Amino acid sequence: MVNTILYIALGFIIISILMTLTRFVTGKTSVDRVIAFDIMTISSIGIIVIISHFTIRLIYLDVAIVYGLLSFLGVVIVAKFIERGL
Amino acid sequence: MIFNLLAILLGISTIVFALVAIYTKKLIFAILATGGVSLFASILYLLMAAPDVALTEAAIGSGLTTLIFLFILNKIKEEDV
Amino acid sequence: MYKKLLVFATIFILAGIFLKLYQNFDGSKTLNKTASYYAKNGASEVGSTNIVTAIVVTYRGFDTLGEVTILFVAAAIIGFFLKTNAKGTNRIRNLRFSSEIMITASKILMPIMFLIGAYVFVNGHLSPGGGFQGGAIIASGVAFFLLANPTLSVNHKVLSVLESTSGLIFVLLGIAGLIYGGGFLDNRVLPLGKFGTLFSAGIIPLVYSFIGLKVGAELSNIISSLQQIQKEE
Amino acid sequence: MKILDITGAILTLIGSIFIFLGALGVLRMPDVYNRIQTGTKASTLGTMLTLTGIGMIHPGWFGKIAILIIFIAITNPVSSHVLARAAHFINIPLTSKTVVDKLRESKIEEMENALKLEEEQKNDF
Repeated sequence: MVNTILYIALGFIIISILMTLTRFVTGKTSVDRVIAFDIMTISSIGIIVIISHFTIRLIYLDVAIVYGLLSFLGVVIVAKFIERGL
Repeated sequence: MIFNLLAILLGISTIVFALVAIYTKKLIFAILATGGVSLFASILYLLMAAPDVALTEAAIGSGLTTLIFLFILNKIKEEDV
Repeated sequence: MYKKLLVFATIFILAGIFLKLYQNFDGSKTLNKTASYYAKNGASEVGSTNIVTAIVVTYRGFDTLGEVTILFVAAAIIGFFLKTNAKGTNRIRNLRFSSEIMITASKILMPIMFLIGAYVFVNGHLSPGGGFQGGAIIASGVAFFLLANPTLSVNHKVLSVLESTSGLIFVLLGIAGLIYGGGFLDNRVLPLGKFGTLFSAGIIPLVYSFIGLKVGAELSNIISSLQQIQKEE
Repeated sequence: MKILDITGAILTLIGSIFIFLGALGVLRMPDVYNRIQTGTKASTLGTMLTLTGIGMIHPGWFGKIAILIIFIAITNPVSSHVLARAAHFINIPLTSKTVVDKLRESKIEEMENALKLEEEQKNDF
């Protein structure tokens, strides 16, 4: 019961990652692609947590913590590069 | 079964990112796409039960390499955002 | 047209190869001789929960010394080529300053990043990660602070003193293993302790802490010298 | 125990639906600023709900999950704010249905004030 619901949730997150991937490939302006990348990183944290539920291991959450802390730096530095504030 | 499907989709996404990094005209998108390759490769390593490699890929490949590449790109290129 | 077909064919061939690779993965049955030795005796000999750390720091510790040396040489070469003037960085042109939200967030997030980096390299024998990853996280914190406040700069003398001191202590710990233990970088200088707690596995937490400090100092040196020369010209 | 598990699973499902809606907004919205707003807000809420659901299923993990939720709540709005500011500074056009744009008004005011200040200084000398 619980696992079935979590499989459906995993499917939703995968579909959203594929949709943002389309936006990344066919972005109109430069900010569009950065936004798609940002949402992709946030969704991948959800995937990591659900994987760590299925293979019952607490230490996988360390990877998610490091990811959540460092992945936004890429977005911030690209934004600073675009507005010439680097 | 669903993890096989997840691995296939993530692998295809990784390859799409790598192709974007090769074929795009602007260097800044190539750098972003390299970060994306690291992102999905990190999840794939996690799926194959290698959290050490996944942590290294997340910290160095996705965080620090993007920073250093963009600092250098900002240094060598003044015009054309 | 043919080019696009070729691209799609490449994607599918690579996906097939990857699928084979993924399906052949079998963690439990196909250990070779060396790996089975490590899996069998690593916990009792070294006392580290994370076998990867035991291999990197103790069994193959000399290679780690070489990696740290390579990183040091790279940082030294970058610092040599990007040497800033003694006058400092007075002229700033066309630099758009950060917003208030970003400056406040950098003041909040930089200590958190330092803390997570320290957590990763102190817990290197219990959880994934270690000195190199922790050093990269610390350098990312420094980079974020420099990104939010572009006019500030890092004191290079403090960084170089920190880096050379921790490298020296790393080598001295290795020589202590040569004297008191069974060889270079042997971890039985300190008692092994209780398996799975923080103060266990001999000198592995100490060695990883100094590697983390050294790597963090080197990478933040690289980042600050890359960022400083930007404002100067 | 059983009820907690099922509640956590349903929370996870709701969170994943929010992430899906955020991705849909990124595909469908007419404007860069609308895309930023929809995508980051919805996916932040979705990820936080997903993490809370998994924390309900495994109650022993709640420390690390709380740390993760705090990090996402700090970092994600900052990145979207910086990105929207950069997009406004390089003059990406707004959609035609826009009603109010306070940042542009404040920029125009600043420029007028600077011009006035220059003229006053000229008059002084």
